[in-house]
Parts: sequence; structure tokens; C-alpha cells
Amino acid sequence: MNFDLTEEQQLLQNAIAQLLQNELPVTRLREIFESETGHDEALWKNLVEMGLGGLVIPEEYGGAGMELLDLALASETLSYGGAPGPFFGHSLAALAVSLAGSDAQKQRWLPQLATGDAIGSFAFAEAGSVWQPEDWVMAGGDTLTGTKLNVPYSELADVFVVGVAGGGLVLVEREASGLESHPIDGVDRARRIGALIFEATPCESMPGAAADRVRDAALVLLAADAFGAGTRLADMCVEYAKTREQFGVTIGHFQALKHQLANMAIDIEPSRALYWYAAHAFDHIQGESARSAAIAKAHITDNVMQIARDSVEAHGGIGFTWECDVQLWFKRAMFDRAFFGVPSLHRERQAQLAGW
Amino acid sequence: MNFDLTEEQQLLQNAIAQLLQNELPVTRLREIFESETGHDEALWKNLVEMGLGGLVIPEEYGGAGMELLDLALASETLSYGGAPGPFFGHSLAALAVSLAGSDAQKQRWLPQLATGDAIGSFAFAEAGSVWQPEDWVMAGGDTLTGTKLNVPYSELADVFVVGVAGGGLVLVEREASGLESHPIDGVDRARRIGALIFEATPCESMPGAAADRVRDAALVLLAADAFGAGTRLADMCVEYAKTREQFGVTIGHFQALKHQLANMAIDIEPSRALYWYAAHAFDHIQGESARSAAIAKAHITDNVMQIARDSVEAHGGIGFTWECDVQLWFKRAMFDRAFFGVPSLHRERQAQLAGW
Amino acid sequence: MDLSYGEEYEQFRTEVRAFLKDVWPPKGDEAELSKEDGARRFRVRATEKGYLSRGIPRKYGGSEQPSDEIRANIIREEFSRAHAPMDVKGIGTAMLVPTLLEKGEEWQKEKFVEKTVHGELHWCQGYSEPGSGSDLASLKTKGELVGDEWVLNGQKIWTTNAHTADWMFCLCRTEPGASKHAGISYLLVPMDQPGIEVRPLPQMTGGADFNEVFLTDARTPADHIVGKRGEGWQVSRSTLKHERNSIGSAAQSALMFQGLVHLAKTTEYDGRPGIEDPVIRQRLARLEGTLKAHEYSGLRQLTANAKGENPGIIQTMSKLIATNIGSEVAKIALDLIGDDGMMDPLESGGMMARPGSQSSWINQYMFSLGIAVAGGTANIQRNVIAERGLGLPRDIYAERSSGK
Amino acid sequence: MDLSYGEEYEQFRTEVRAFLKDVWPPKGDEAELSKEDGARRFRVRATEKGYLSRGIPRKYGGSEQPSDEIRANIIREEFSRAHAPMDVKGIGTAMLVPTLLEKGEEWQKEKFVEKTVHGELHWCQGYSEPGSGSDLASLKTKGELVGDEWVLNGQKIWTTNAHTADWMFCLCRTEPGASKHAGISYLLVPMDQPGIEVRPLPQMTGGADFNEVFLTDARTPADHIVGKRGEGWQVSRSTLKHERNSIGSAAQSALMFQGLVHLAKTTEYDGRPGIEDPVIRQRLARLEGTLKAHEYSGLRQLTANAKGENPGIIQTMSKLIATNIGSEVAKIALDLIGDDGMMDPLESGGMMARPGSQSSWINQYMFSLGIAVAGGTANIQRNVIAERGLGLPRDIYAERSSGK
Repeated sequence: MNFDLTEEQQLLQNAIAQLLQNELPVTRLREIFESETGHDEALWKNLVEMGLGGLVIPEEYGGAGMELLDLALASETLSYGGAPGPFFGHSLAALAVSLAGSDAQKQRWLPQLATGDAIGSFAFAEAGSVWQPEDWVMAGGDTLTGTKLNVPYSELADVFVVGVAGGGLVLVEREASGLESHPIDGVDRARRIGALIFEATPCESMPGAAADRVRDAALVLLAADAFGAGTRLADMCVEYAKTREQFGVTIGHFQALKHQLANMAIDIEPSRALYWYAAHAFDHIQGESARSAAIAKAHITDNVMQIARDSVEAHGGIGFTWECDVQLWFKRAMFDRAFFGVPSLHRERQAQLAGW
Repeated sequence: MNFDLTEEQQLLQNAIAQLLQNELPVTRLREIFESETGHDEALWKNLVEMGLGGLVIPEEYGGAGMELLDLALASETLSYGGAPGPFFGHSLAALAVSLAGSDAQKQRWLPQLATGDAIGSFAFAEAGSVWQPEDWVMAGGDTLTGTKLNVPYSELADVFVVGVAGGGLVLVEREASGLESHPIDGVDRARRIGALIFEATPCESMPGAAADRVRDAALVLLAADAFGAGTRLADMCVEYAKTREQFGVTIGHFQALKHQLANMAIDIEPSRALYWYAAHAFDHIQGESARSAAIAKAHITDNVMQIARDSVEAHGGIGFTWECDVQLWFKRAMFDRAFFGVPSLHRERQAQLAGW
Repeated sequence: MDLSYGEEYEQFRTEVRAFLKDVWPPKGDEAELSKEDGARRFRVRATEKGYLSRGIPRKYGGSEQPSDEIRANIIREEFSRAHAPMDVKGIGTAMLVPTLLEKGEEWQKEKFVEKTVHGELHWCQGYSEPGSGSDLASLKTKGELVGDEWVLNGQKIWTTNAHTADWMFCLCRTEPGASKHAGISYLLVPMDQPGIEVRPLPQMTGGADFNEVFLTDARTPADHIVGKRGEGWQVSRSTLKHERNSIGSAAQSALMFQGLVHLAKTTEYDGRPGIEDPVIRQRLARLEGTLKAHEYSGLRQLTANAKGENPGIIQTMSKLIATNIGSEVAKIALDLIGDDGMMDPLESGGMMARPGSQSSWINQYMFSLGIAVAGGTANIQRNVIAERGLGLPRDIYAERSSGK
Repeated sequence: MDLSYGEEYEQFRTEVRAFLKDVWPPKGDEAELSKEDGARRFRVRATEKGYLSRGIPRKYGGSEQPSDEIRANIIREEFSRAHAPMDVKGIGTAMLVPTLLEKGEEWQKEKFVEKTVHGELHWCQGYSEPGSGSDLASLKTKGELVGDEWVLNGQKIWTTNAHTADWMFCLCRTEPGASKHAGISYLLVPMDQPGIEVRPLPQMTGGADFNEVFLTDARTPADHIVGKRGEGWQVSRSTLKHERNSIGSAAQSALMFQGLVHLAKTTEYDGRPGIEDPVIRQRLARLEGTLKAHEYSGLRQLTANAKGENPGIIQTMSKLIATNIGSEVAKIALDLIGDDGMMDPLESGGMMARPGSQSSWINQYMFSLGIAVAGGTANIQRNVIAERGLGLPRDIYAERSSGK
């Protein structure tokens, strides 16, 4: 009975945190945030050299052969540090190929994805906030025609895992004919998105039926990312309360603010165990996996969005400005909350999965 | 353009407040609260001598010929003073007979109701939290058979306005054959309720179609009553904060409590205008009457219930005891919120009436 | 209780309508005028009739009408219905002019009031500084009298329209030895000078509605002070208001709510129009309860103001209630728009552009926070309600800091 | 991460199960014993096996086991499953015994510990007084040493089980000259004496779980003091805990939630089972998120405690979270039960009685408030989280009052 991280897991989180502290001061983060691509090759290189390109890729394909929990822990720490870039979409693509790819597909893609030489992404969303595998409309087959929205780093990725009607997954390469990508101006410039437009675009069917697993993994990673953002925001507020003065004392003396920060803490801290459990269930408790993922995504992203709003207020006027760092994690929270469906949708799934 | 009370209306409220201050110290209120009947004949006599038995009964029948707004104002002030007794049910019965009674029915009942010599009540609710005229199931006709629940002062009243299937109203006298009354142990011992069981009980049909109007009036009076309870609770909390000491100062110095009291104030004070408007609309803006009544009932009773909970907390441990007066208005709030349907029901009606 | 306006006022309304019908939109030759000139001509006429600049004496370009909240409200309603120009908006008419009329020298009134109310002079307000938010007494910008000029050094923040203003009215610390509140003066400073630099201060939405103003040996003549030296704190608090617009904020909230209902009717949510979703319906209905209570409380305040009575605690609450409503509107909207909740609020369009309305809701989602902080944080508002409204003890730190 | 218990612990679980199967419910002759005697006999055996009174030395009637959170948890799980008696509950085992073991004289341990853990002596706690809630330092009950006895005068409140207790451990002011905290002593007082009067203090539900205790020249021997004179404040804060039950409160919350889901499934709401109402579903799902986070955080704490590590800020939060969950459970229940939300919580039945469960929900609706105030108000809890958890400055009034 041990509901705690292993030493290796703690080392992984510490190493990521250390890297970001060294390589991603907030000035650099802002440059990437405001850049054309939202991607920094040097940072990406650093991350993949730590093995983050292939955490869940089997060792035989050059990955670390780790579990979703490890990926989620990495997501939390990357989010806390504000890391921009394709880690999220890439990780899910790598997971999808590992779970559902043919041997040939694995041979071709996993080693490149593990080293980060190829960047992966996934294209699930369709117009009308449609995300769930059972709702996908775009037909599969040998070629694809249609549009997928909100594809992480659609401008950058080399290979896409695409969801098709019936809940199947197919692989599309960047160079495939009839494939166009258009950037979408998303709110979180640290996680870029775009639309993919397919016009008789050749694709390869993936034999395994893993769309639901990939969905659950995405929900856990979004929850972990939101948790990282929420703790960062809460920490920023506490720090601000300890330094900013008003009426001759630090504002942390004001009981109303103290209580708002205490409420923030009780809205975020218990969520750590919630996403851990969801990740652990994905890895080891099959029967609870889907429901735990839905609960974690709905609960954490919703709470963190409120924390983000309260963080603006805890900072006073300055919290509302571009120059205040609150906005960076505020927008991260907006992304995590909306991506793959708003909380109410997953709460309804949570109810259904309980047989309510 | 004058959205304010007339001098007469202010005098009415002051006179009621004065009477309760003189005649209903909280020790007396507690005696009635804990008594067998929840009714005090002396208090009732005082109230009807002020004309409160027949505020909305036309002058030709011995009433004051006033409007629902006046009745609502009286309800607010009676509630603020914690007045127990049959005023609520009696007033609605008087209104129902005034609106829907035949000439003979008016002749027979209104003068007695106006003087308070006869006490009226109404029997609308059926099992399953059924309240709305369109949902009534008990069949009308020359006799009634069935059960009505949550009838105000069913043990005491001399005449009942009873709702029947199709939304009609009938009159039943206390002495009618086959009529049994059984008290129900309600939470608010200042407003007693009971069940009426009809067994081929003779009744008289009322010719006017006024069930919807009576429903709207009931909602406004419950809103006004809840408003009175909410202001009383908020006032008690402020008073307590100004007198109770902790750590060497009155607890009103603590910013967290100050802000809770400020939040209480913004949750109650604007509601004054909301119930005024609903009453005024009932009297003068027919098209807005039903919807305004639904909004006022849902909004005010819901807010006041939360204020009641927060009032317990603002008083600390003592707030949870029987001897603390918070409980008296807490229970009033519970009655006002549940009687004639919980807030979500009226919010759905509010949505439907807007054509949403 | 009577929600009609009565015969006298309805008569007045008829006059206003007839006037508007005649002159707005501009007819004949006037239709040829530029939009700006047309508005200016219109304002002159409306002022002659007593409809605009009602609290301003005639000699300073106003119509000098007795205060009448009801007439003021009818004017607002009818002008708004006809889309006619109202009084020139801005911090100059709202705050500087009343202050000058109450505390200014005669020459100051002559020089500034008419041009400001006619929209020929634009103002910005220099109160807030970095580090002094709700605690104005701690401001640090210095003014030193050097010869016949004030020389100013320091920094102001949250200065709306600083880049378009001709003048700034500001608070500076001019009496270094004096205690906190007593050392402040109220100065009028021309913006077009080398000592003043205006930098936009973009907000998190990407837009820039605020500025920072840096004063480096900025100058203004010695007599451009309102009130005496060291009286700036009191001068800045003159709250002379001719006719309050007690229902304006509720009208704004109501418009936002209508927009939200429209959004719910036209947005698909979980496979049907959002308005049909039971959870959305309940949330809208609950919010509408708060909104209606706020609106009708505005009518109560209007009535009290018209009678010259004190409306009581309710008047301390408007800002916080409006903020709460704005915030809830934004949250419901965010749920309704689903994936569009990830879009950039300033999204400029382009191939994948969604209808403008969605990104405007994201803007609103963030901007509702700006409203909260602009009127002083919600915590400051709650202090005001608790202390002024409920009579609870003053905040110990604020009290200490004010030296009382 | 491993949510299984591992081989060693599963082996232990097997042993516990086998033990329980043998002796509970009582077999043979023992089945004839009274319920109370049966439980007593069982506890003796379970203690011999090392399953109960694990933190108590053998010489005082315990099993003197090394601290092991996991074993403790397995014992709780298995005993609970078998409905077997656990350690005697109450303030005596929870608070007095650890205090005596840490700070008591040898004769005090001998006289009180064994009988208390065996359920032969019952205790009540005399800390709170009217007028000193969260501010214990302000307590007023006086103790004076007269000859070889303490003579006590004052009033205690919120004294659970005072009417059934044999003894009270209480805080009294014995050193009139000393500063606030330094003047307090920790005394053990027999309840059965003329100087003590116990009056029930009914709560708003109509039930009476608390008492007031009036002390009028109540007496206890001079040596019935724990620690030295004036050290009562520190003595009362000895928080020795052998094995924390870090998941107990979450288990309670989970049970309440299950009850609520059952209510939603079985109660008609708006013409169908409440569980099918979209608004109820969303509220239940949202609440379950909070509950699960609380439950899993309990597992985190259990793990940290088992390793002897500090679980961090999370441990300051349990009470407030449990209170919040209880309150939300109660509110949803109130909406579900409709008209039954008007019923008396103590409704005794009779012709119109509803099924017991509904009035128990009303009880819960009110009682969830009692939970909030019993553990110190929510505001006190938030102070603790902000100060101890987040390191924010201490409350100025509390600091002043403590003379620091």
C-alpha cells in the first residue's frame, strides 16, 4: 500500500523543473509565447534528450517504457514551468501508435518519436465541439476528406493520429497529398492549434482499437497540466501576498485575502491525488480508468479555471495586464478546460459510467 | 414615476412592527412556537383589529380594499417580527374568495374573514410535492374524496379554498361531513400545517377562475415573508458581530466575517425591490405578474436559505442551539423555500414563461 | 407606487421626442456635416433646450437646469432610443468639471469647463500609481514649485485615454514634511510636453485600454492647482453630482444578459440549442433573479434620488453586484461556446475565423475581471459595504495607515 | 505507486480475518452474554492479539504495538466489515489517555488509563466556555487550592456526554496573577458530586447532543492535576497520536454521498427519479469530484504517515473539506426531497409520517452546520490553512491577544 511517487518519479519531476528553471526564464517563455510558431527547438531538444519524447514508448522502440502516471507527472511539471510546445499532442500520438499501431507503423514511427526527431500530433475534434470517438463523423478508408479542428501544432507535426467515424484511428503523414494545415488563433499561445483539411488524403488504418484509451489518457494529461497551472497560480498569489504592501503591511495580513488563498489551496491541493489516481487507474485498474479520467478532467480543469480568475483578483489591477505572469497560466487553464470538451460534458459521462 | 411606498404603506409597516415589538417579545414567540397549536388568540385579535384580516377584501365586504403589495408589506413585517399564526393561509383564502367567489359566497365569508372571526385557509398541495393548479389530481364536483397536504393551520381554519383537477377552486367548511384534519409536524412551528382528508365531503364550487392568480399571490407573499426573515437574520448577525468579543475585540473587526456579512447584505437588500415589483406587477402589470412572482419566490427564498445557513456560522457554536434565535427564522426560511415548490421548479417556470 | 411617469413628465417626454424628431439625425444642410460637427451642432441645440449639460451654469456653456432625476432619466431614454449624442463622455465631464465647479478658481472654470463639456478638451486622470492601488494616501509622484512652475516627477498607472488627452488632472505629493494625506495637491497638467511619456499598458486580452504615464520634470504653471497646497486629497473627493445615473449600471448588466440569452438560443450545446439545456436554463434563471433585483433596486434609488432622500445601504452595492453579474454572464457564456472557449480574444479573422460574437465572449470572460479590479477590488467594495453600509468597525490597517 | 497492500500485509489481513471468524459474533457460551459483556470479552481477546489499544502500554491494558498505519487501516477495514467492536470510542480514549501517557504521573496512569481504554470509565471534556470559543486563552472558570482540594467555580459549554461521564478533564484558571496562557491548569474532576450540575443544551434540530456544565464549589483532590500548575495550556495541546486515522473522515463523507445517490435514485423529482434530472446529475458529479479528491488525498496521507513523512499542507484541510462536502450533500438532499424539506427533523411519526429517511435528511441539513461549528468555525479553519499551510502572517488580533 503505497500511494506515493517512486524515487525515480520524483527525480523525473525535479529534473524537468530544474531544466525549465535554467532554460526557460519567464522572459524566454514570453518570447516563445509571442513568437510565430509557439515552438522552441532548443527547448524541445533539451526535453527529448531527457527522454520526454518517448516516456510511454516501449523500450524496444527506443522509448522509456514508462506508464501514463509518469507522463502525467511530466505534464504537471512542464505546466508549472509554463513550458510551451508540442509535448502534449506528441505524447498522445506516441501513446496511440504504441497501443494501436501495426508492427510496421511502430517500426516506422516510434523510434523517431522517441528521439523527438519526428513530432507527433492527433486530430480528433470536429466542428460543433465534437470530440468523443463515438461522435466522430469524418469517414475513414484509404483516403480522408473533411476537416479536423483544434489539432495541436498542426503546422509543425510530422505525423497525425486521426480519428474517424466508428471510433477508428488512422495515420496521416505531413507530406501526404491533399493535406492542408491552417493555424487557429488559440488563446493559449504556449499550446498552438490548427485545422487540418483533408482532400482525398491518403491514410493508413491503425489496427488496434485504442481511441477510447487515448481519449482517457488525454483527459488525464489535461487534468495533470491544469493541476500544474493551478499550483503555479496559487503559488504566485501567495508569493504576491507576502511581498506586495498596502496600508503599510504586506497584503497577506488581510484576512479576506488570506481566506481566499486558503480556499484556493483547498480547491487545488487535493486534486494532486485525484490525477495521480486517474493515471494509476489507467495503468493498473482497467475498470476504473474511463470514469476516473472523466472525473479528474472535469474537476481539476473547472477548479483551476476559477483559481485563475481569483488569481487575477488577488493581484489587483496588475493581474489583469499582459505584463503580469498570471495571464500565461490563466490561458493555460482556459485551454485545459475547453480542450476535449468542457467539464459539464465529462460530468455527464461520469454519471453515465456510474450507471446513474 | 415613483418606485417607493406611500406614506400609508410605511405607516402600516411601522404599526405592525410596533405591535409585534410590544406584544411579541421573543420569549412569547417561543411559547407559541413550542405550544400545541402554534396560534395565539390574543395576538390574532390584535392583528385583525389593525385590519390585517381583510387587507385585500373589498370595502363593501368589510375589508380594507387594498392591494397585494400592501399584503406583501404586511407579510414582510410580520416575518421580521417572527409572528406565528394563520395570517398567510387566511390572507390567500380571503383573496381567493374575493377573486373567485360567487356573490353568495362573498356575502357569507368575506365579512367574517375581514374581522378575523372566521379563519380561512387553502388546500392546494397533493402528494409528491404537487402544487401547481395544472397538476392537481383530486376531482371536483359536489363532493370531494382524497387528501390534500401541507394545508396551513388545517386544525384551526373555519373554511378552506380547495384546488381540484382542472385548476378549479371549491369551498369546504370545517364542519362539512367526511372531513378530517391531521397535523403534520412541520419544521416551522410558527406556521403550522396539516393534512385534510376528504371522504365524500360536500363542497361548493367557486365560479371565478382564479387559481393561477392565487398561486402568484402566494409566491409573492412567500417571497415577502422570506425577505423579512432574511433581513432579520442579517440584522441579528450584524448585531452579534458588534457585541460578541474574541481576542479582545468585537468579532466585527475580523475582515473575513465583515465580508461574509457584506455578502449577506448584497444577497438580501436588492430583493426588497424584487418583491415590491412582483407585488406591483400582480396589482397593475398583468402581463408580468406570473413571471415576476416566480422570479421573486425562487430568488428570494433560495438566497434567504443560504443566509440562514451563513447566519448559524456567523454566530459560531451558539448559532446551532435551540436557545439562539437564529433557529426561529432559519425554520421560517425553510418553510418559505419549500412551500409551493422549491426554487428550481419556479426557475423552470420562469424560463418557460419567457419563452426560453 | 407608480411606474408610469405621470402627466407632467409624459408631457416632457413628448417635447423631447418632438425635438429629437426635428433635429436628429441631422436634416437638410446639416446632414452634410461631418459626424463630429453634426454631433457638436446637435449638442448646442440640445443644451439650449435644457437637455444636456444640465448641471453646468449657463456662463460655462451649460443649460443650468434644476436637478430632476426623472427628467434626466427620460432624456437618457429618449436620446438613447433615437441614437442621439448625449453629454460628452469621459473623465473630464464626469470628474474634473464637478470638481472645478465646486473648488476651482473663477479663471479655471472659465478656461476649462465650457471647452470640456463641449468636447474640445480631453482629460485623463492621474491618481493611481504602481504600488498605491486602493491606498491613494501612499502615492509618491512629487511636485516641486520651482519659480512659477510646478515640476513633476513620478509615474502614474491605469491612465485611461492618456494618449488622446490634452490635459491630466492629477494628485502629487507637494509637501514632503506633511503627514500622509496632508501632503498632496491637485494639479492640472498639459499632456503635450517633453516631460510626459505615455506608454500603453496592454491587458491580458491583448487590447490596450490603459496607459502608464511617466513624468520626468514635467511642468505646469504654478496657478494650475485646484484648492490650496496640501488639500488635494479633499479636493479629489468632491463628489458633487448633479443627477446620478442610478440605473445606468443595471441597464448595462441587462444588455449583457440579453446578449447571453441570445447566445444560448443560437448556440448548439450538447446537440440542441443551449437554451433548452436544463442546467443552462437554471443558471440563466438564477442569474436573471439577481439581475432583476439589481434593476428594480435602481428604480428604488432613482425614486429616492428624485425625492432627495437617501436610498440607504443599497447604494454602496451597485458596483459589486454589477461585477458579480458580469462575472456570471461570462462563465455561462464560456460553457455555452464550448471549443470556442479556447480562441484568442483578439482573433482577427482569417480563414478559420468564427463569427465575431464568440471571440467577443472570450474577451468578456476576461474583461469581466477587469471590471472587478477597475472599481477597486471586490474586497475593497466589501469593506465599503461592511463599514459604511453595516456600520462595522473600520479595517485596522487602513485606520492605522490613515493615522487615525 | 501500489494500491495493493503487499504480501506481508495481506498475510496480516488473513490473520485478522481468521481471528474475527473465530470470535465474532460470539460463539457458544459467549453468545449468551449481554451485548456489552460480549463486546468486553471480545476486546480483551483482540487486544491480546495486538489488534486493539495498539498505542497503549501492556501494563495499562493495551497491546503496545509498534506504530503501523497500514496495519491499523487493515484492522479498521476488517473489523468494520465484520461489524466487530473497535477501540472504545470517546474523548477519553481519544484525548485524555494520550495526554496522561505523555504528561501524567505514574499513579494517574495506573488509576485511569486501563479503565478508560476498557470502557469502564467515561470522560467528558471541559475546555469551551460561553464567551471563549476559538479563543481558549480567555477562559474564566476558576480553580482555587483550598486545603488539599481544588475548588472550582465557573461554567463549561459544548460538553458532549457530560450527563453520562464519570470524570471530566478540564482547563481552569488557577493562577490569577499570571498572563493569559500561563494561568491555566489541567484538572481531573469527578462528575458525581453536588457541585456539578449538567444541563442539556438542545440544538436547533430539537435533539440534545451537548451540555452545559455548571461548577459551583465543585471539588477534586489537589493531586488530580496533570502537569504543573499553570501548564494546562501546553498539557492540553499534547497531540500524541499513535496511529492517525487519516482516511476516516473521507470514509464518512463517502458514506454520506452514497446515501445521497441512493436518495436521488429513489426519490421522484419533477416527475422522474431525481438521478435522471440533468441538474441533479451535474451537482452530484461535481460533488463526487470533490469527494474523490478528498478520499485519494487520505490515501496520500496514510502513505506519508506510514513512512513517517509529513504529508504537507493537505493535512490542514481535512476538516474544512469534510464540512464543505457535508454541507453540499445536505443542500442537494433538500432540493431532492421537495415538500419534505418542510418537515420537522425530529418528527416522531404518527399517521402522516413519511419514511424515516426524509426527516433524517432534514436533520442532516441542519446538522451539517453543527459540524462546521464544532470543529471551530470554517473561518478558524481557513486561518489555520493560510497561516500554517501557506505561511501567511498570523491574525493580528489573535497575535495581540496572545501577547506576542
